[in-house]
Amino acid sequence: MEYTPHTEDEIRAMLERLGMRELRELFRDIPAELLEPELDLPEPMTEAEVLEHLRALAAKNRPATRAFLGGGVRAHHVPAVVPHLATRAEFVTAYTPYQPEASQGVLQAIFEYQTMIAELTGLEVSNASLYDGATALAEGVLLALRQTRRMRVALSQAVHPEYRRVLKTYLDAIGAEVYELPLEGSRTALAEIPAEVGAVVAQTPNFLGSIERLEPLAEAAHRAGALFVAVVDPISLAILKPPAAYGADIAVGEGQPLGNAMAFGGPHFGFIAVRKALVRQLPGRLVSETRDVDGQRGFVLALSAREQHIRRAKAKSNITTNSQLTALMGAVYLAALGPQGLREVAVRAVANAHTLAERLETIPGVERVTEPPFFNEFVLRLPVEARRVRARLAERGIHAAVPVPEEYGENLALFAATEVHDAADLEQLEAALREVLA
Amino acid sequence: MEYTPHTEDEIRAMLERLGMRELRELFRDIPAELLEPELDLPEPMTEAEVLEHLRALAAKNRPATRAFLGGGVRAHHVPAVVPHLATRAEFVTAYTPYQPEASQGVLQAIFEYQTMIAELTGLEVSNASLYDGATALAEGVLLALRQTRRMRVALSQAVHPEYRRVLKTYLDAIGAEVYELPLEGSRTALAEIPAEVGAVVAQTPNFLGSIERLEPLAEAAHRAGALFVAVVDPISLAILKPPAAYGADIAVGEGQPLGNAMAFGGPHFGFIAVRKALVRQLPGRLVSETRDVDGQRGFVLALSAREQHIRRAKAKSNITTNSQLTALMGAVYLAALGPQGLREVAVRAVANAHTLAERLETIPGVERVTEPPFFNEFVLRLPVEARRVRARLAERGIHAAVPVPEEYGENLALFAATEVHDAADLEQLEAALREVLA
Amino acid sequence: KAFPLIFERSKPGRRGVRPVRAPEVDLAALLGEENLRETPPRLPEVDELSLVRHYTGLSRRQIGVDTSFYPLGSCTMKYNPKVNEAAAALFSDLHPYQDPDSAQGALELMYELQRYLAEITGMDAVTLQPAAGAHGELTGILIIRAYHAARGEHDQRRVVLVPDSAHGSNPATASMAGYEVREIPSGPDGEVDLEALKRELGSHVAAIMLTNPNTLGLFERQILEIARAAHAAGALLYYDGANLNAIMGWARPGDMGFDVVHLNLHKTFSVPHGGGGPGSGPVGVKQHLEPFLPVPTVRKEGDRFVLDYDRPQSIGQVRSFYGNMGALVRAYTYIRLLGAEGLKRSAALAVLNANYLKERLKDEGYRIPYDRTCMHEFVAQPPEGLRTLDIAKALLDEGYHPPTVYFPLIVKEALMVEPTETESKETLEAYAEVLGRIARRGLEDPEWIQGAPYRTPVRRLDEVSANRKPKLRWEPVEEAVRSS
Amino acid sequence: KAFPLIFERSKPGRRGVRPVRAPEVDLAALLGEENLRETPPRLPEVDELSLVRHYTGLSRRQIGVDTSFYPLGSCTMKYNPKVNEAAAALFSDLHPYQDPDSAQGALELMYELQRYLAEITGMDAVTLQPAAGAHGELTGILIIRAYHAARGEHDQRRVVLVPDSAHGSNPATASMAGYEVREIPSGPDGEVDLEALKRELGSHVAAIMLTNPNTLGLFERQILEIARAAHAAGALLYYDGANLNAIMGWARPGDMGFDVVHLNLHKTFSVPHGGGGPGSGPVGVKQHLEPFLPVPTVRKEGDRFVLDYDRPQSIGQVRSFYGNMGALVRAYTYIRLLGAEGLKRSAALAVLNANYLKERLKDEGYRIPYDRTCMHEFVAQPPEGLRTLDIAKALLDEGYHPPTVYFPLIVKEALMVEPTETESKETLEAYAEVLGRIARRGLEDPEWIQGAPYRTPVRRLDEVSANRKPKLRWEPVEEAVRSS
Repeated sequence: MEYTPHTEDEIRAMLERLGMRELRELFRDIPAELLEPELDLPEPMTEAEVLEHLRALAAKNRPATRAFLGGGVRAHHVPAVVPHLATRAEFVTAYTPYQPEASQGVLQAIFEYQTMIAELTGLEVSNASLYDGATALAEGVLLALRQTRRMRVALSQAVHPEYRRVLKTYLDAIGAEVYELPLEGSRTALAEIPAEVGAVVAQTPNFLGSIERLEPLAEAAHRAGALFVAVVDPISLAILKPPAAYGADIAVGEGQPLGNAMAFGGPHFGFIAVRKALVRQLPGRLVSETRDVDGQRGFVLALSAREQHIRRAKAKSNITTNSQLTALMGAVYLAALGPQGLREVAVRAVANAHTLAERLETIPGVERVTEPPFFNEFVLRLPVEARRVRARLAERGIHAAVPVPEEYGENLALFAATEVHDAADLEQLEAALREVLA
Repeated sequence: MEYTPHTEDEIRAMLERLGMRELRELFRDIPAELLEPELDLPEPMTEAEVLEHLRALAAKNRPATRAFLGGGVRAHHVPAVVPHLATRAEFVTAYTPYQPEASQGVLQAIFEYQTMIAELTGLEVSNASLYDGATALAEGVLLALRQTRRMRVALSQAVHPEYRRVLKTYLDAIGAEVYELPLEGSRTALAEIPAEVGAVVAQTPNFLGSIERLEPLAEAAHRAGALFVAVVDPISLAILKPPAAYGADIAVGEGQPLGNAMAFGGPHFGFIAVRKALVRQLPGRLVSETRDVDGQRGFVLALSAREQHIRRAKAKSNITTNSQLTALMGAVYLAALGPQGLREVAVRAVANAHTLAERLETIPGVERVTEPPFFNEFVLRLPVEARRVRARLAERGIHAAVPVPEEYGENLALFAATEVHDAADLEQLEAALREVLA
Repeated sequence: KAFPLIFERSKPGRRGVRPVRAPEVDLAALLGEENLRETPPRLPEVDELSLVRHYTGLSRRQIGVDTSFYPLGSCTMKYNPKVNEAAAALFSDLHPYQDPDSAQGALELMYELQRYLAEITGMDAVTLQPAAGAHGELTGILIIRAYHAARGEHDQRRVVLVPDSAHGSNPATASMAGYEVREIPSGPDGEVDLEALKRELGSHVAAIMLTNPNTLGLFERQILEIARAAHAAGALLYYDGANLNAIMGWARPGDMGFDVVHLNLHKTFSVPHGGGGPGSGPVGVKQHLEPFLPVPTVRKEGDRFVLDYDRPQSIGQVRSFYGNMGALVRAYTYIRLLGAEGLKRSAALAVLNANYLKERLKDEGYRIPYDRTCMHEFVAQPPEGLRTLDIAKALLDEGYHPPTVYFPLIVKEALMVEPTETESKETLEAYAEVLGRIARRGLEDPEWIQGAPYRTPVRRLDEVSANRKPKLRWEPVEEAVRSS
Repeated sequence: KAFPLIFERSKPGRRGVRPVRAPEVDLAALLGEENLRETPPRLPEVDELSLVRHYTGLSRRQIGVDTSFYPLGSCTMKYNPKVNEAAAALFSDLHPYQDPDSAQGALELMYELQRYLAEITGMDAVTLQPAAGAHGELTGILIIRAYHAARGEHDQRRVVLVPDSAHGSNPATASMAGYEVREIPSGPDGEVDLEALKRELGSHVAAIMLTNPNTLGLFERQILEIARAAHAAGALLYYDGANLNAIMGWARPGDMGFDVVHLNLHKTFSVPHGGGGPGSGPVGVKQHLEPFLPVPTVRKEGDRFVLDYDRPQSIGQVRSFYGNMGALVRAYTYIRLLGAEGLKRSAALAVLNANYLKERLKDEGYRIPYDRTCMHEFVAQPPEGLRTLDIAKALLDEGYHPPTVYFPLIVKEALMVEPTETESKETLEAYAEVLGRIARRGLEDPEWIQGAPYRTPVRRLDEVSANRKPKLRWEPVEEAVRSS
């Protein structure tokens, strides 16, 4: 296949206008020794062939539509109307709305998204989205360090291990230091925060599933002059306290549960919301309401002086691309469900997770590690390695038991339930796990 | 689920305005003994539940994506761009373009479709589409009878049996008669046409796959004062003579091969094209170019005096709905491929079908009934009942061997090849058929 | 800037989708030189991006339910759930001639849908084959004809009675089936004149075709009496299901005494209208008509579902294969989503919306010729001095689709308004206000309203010359010159 | 008529999608009363149809490649095949933590894509993890940093050299990684000033970041010399792949001497831009840098594909999981569709289009500050007396997207034009003509051009007050009043 409109006649005519006879002349500025390498790539295919080939590849996967897997990405039902609207060609094939008069669709959608994230978190300002939950955390912490002009971070061990790893990569880059706040059971132990710390980070529900009580930690952070960064699950915010209510200055999280496919881990979107005072430190794009010359309401990119295309070496972040389309999915999802629908999704997940935990705890050798209250995920100690249990369950067509890193203990596995599960699913997992562990 | 926006407050307010207290009062004109029957329907489901249920149903089917089945519907590759464009919400959720100023999208698309069908058939005028190939034939023949004011039809036995059955249903309704032109081998025997015949009908490639030579039959029809109606396959018209070239006054056919899913037999679309002199007899919608008050080009429904909403009991046909969306798929398909792409699809089908016939003929007990030249379908005589062969092949994941009605002989099966097949497919079918017949 | 035709974007030799590698083949040898066409069809030659811009651009010159309120009377332009599209895709890769044992899921769905539709309409058996409402009408009338023929009464029963308010397809269908059509006048209450009907009834009448509620949006209150009279005369009663959305779950045609009913799945059961189709027009019948249904129907044998062709009294086949499966899946999905309660609530809110909008239009000075509690739709007239066509065109400038205009024929300057249940109170208010504003301005400034629309992609189009000298296809420039 | 916000369509108690039946649960008992929120978030409460009209309406207030020519320089707004979307859907139901043996197809695709991208860029190993181009830059710079650290030279190499024509993300990235950034001026030919570069080089330099062709669309002809000089000084050479579309198949960064390269799959490899993302920014490195790649990469063990976390020298992880799989599938599909020849032809036609349009713009009176054979893009300036911003706004009225404006910073009133290979000659001609017409009219009638656009959904917007007093969210009326 090829996607170029040129006929041979046109190519000839265009080259002629340039005083050239063949296409290779266009590359005359390239040193001859570099030109036209042999590329070892497979032969071109037609559309039908490539689809057939991809279907064969896809057939080697077992879809995880009803998975009990968690850890930032979960199997949720995406209402049909969400991709239907978000994948309208105009949304998909536009770029960053540099020309606002022709981009009101994307701009208004972002403005509305910002509002929804602000509503969920209780914080005043959301940006237009970031890459994912982990990088949103890294950007949130960098923001806090810029604001406090400090270079030390206190990080709860109950924050998602991948998020911590990404944060460390980002902090290494600028030479900032992290120290970990250890666990007490399955929750972050309260600790005094030393004065040189610029950011204190915790997650709720945390990686082990427990709902943290974060007011005391936030207060400790503030006493030390640090900012408090909360990592949150957006679905949980339908019923759990918004981060602003327990003193978070910055809230970040992973947007996948809001209307996005699991997609083997991406693309999703990360969200970040901050107190108003921090807005000029906020990385990524921001959309503001404004007026046109006739006084009509319209929307534009705002405060772009923060961005790299103007400040270059002094930019707040190097971010240019955000996750507009996946964030749009999130916004459409939130608008489709409304507060009541989102609440129902959350409540059903809570109910399913608690029923599931009760059922699985009855299996000999299985013990719940996550202390209540927990939300929709929990960790069990299994009598054998989680990796093997996951594999055996997968052979039975059931996806469950994410291996939990050794730092938290041996043979631990994370389970999640969502609104997609029904009683039969829970029963099936229980039976399969009994079989696997028998 | 429900798709109504009304809040309880609104319902109350609206009822109040009507002087009512509850919704049932709205139905007070309905005799009480009719009101509110118990309906024995399943309980409502959520969207996720209904999709899960439908997926379970769908899992009981074996998709026929690479089927060797023919008879008016075939497995073709539908380029991704075709449904992408044709299913734009504005096309899908509009109705018949009664208000042309707000419906230029649909109207222009029909105008272009009409042109493409005219180009394929070589005839001057196409309508906006009909239900399917079989009803297009029925409407074509009724048109011929109206035009000639005759009540007798000569119908080749090599026309698709389902088309003949549908035609008979329509002709019975008005008391017109059909007689069949018998076969000579796998082709229609040339016969003189009696003077009372208004329409002569043949198909090429015919139901048995053979390409008919229709000039002599068309001439015979015209000598008798009858109109000649050709049933044609749209893909074949990329390389075969257009119906106008052998004297057809009316050409009809099934549009599915042009960019539409097989969909278990529908919805597809039927096309019909006629000589210009017949335009005022043509059933269904027609779109004409015109100008607006500023002189700009635009498109409108034209000649609707032919239609039932004005002529009522004197209408040419009772057709109101056409097959706009599926015909649009056809138009986008034709525009996507262009003359060269359509030719390549046809050529590859021809090559595949001939290779396949050669391969299958070598199986002991198998004999080709279709005489050359044939196009992309052919009939084989099998040593056993076709129905059983089809079932056994299906068990092996291969769809082939459509049972051919007994009127053509015993144990006959129709095979089709298209551009989707490659050498491995042909080989696989051969091997499977050998196994089944062994 | 004129929007180009796809042919005007074409350039010789340009390629779009290259679907396959075509092998080298000696076509003349395989197919016969004399069978080959001499010149290729002049289809457009465009690249994929031009194709995309063309049809995306066309779609942006089009409105639909998803962009605009579209209260086209008798067409039930309700919102159709998007999940329907995902549902239909699950059944799109099946061939009608594949081994039925390899399509049991599809057949089971059809079987269940037959049952649901029978239940909703109060009939005993259903065929899913007809491709659209009018096609269902034809099927139904042919069944009636076959019934009378089987009783030896066909030659005597040559007349079909149709009210003067009927959909145009009713008389057209009857005439297509060879019947003489006689019109029954409507009474002053907008309903069929029962006495006039009785006068026309007799042993020459094959059937009465009725829509209930009728096209004025009024329920025929004497329906039981009509049914008794028809049956007493040996005639059958045909139900045009175009307006079923008004009463589903509240009353059933079968209980009213109808013998045959067709449904428009694309109206009542949430199959998108597609710019004018495809639709789907299943037909339900009472037990005495079941033998005449078209072949095949879907039957259950033990736990297998089979296509039943063995129906000796069948009227035959009305189209190829089994029906518009894509539409059937959508209707099935819709019924499973809503259940009996949901269907009933939908009908009630459709009726509520119609009645409320009727009141609001009265506020705005519109006239209501038959002003009583309506069902899912009502017929209005603009204030004296204004033409319906002008109102419709002015509405387009406000981004709304007009109601059905100039129908039913028995009301002058008719505006037939069907808001459907999926529209909100705010939308109804806004529509009424706009209609009021247009009427007031139109009365003050006739030139303005006669010039509308002003803001649509094209302005008012010349339909007269399009009918006088239709131009029904694009022609290459050289030919256009030659033929002009 | 103002287009409403989704919040302005909201009504208390209205429901849209009802996704599930929620069971009765004592939340306070399960979750702790103190953990529950007191008031629900004020999300919109809209029905599904209002939702559909809202977002469909918004999309109609937006242009994209599928509606309009969109020659945004450095962004490669080419047509992205629709088959990509069907391809991506095949891999959408996989969870990143599912058993890797149950995701072998996905891992195989990733493994092969790593290989293809290495081949196309001339590098030895590739990570697919970075989520976007700038993210790839960060990853690449951290790899460079780790390399120097491993050699004990990190403390000494604190400087990154960047040309003054570079993309803003280059210096921003270097500074994010803790480096001091020094700018290298461009010479009069628009290329890096080699002598100036050599003067800056030394044992304090960690890396040089280059785009080649550079943002003026010019190939850096001295690239081999630059590479030699860099390596001689112990610095590494970083390739910003934003402009790879110019040369793919014709020349490889690896062969030029680059040590690290990032790719923008959403530019070169046909991942749609999505209104500003998500993208995907794989990074390729030469062998000596492979140990530092982020974890995990995909490795083949026998005939199994595994996620390799066992890389002790890795920089760690730059995001969660493995990369933007949806984008990876699209890029893989595109490469398989085109093959090596197709990629090469695409690049050649992209360059042809750019050069041709450059000539046409000269005809129309536009100035070309560096006028020689360009690659996939070029930089122009409007005729003296006109402002680039005004040209851009006037283009919007003609249904076109403007080029990138005011970039690169080294050209005043820059218009950076990248037509891409998927645009036709007619489109280029039409664009040039419109630009010419706008310039002529603008010179005659400054007021007209300063007032443009006139026909867009909104007219020129007040960005100044949006920056001075940004309003970044909707507020309910009562609060808006309170907070104002």
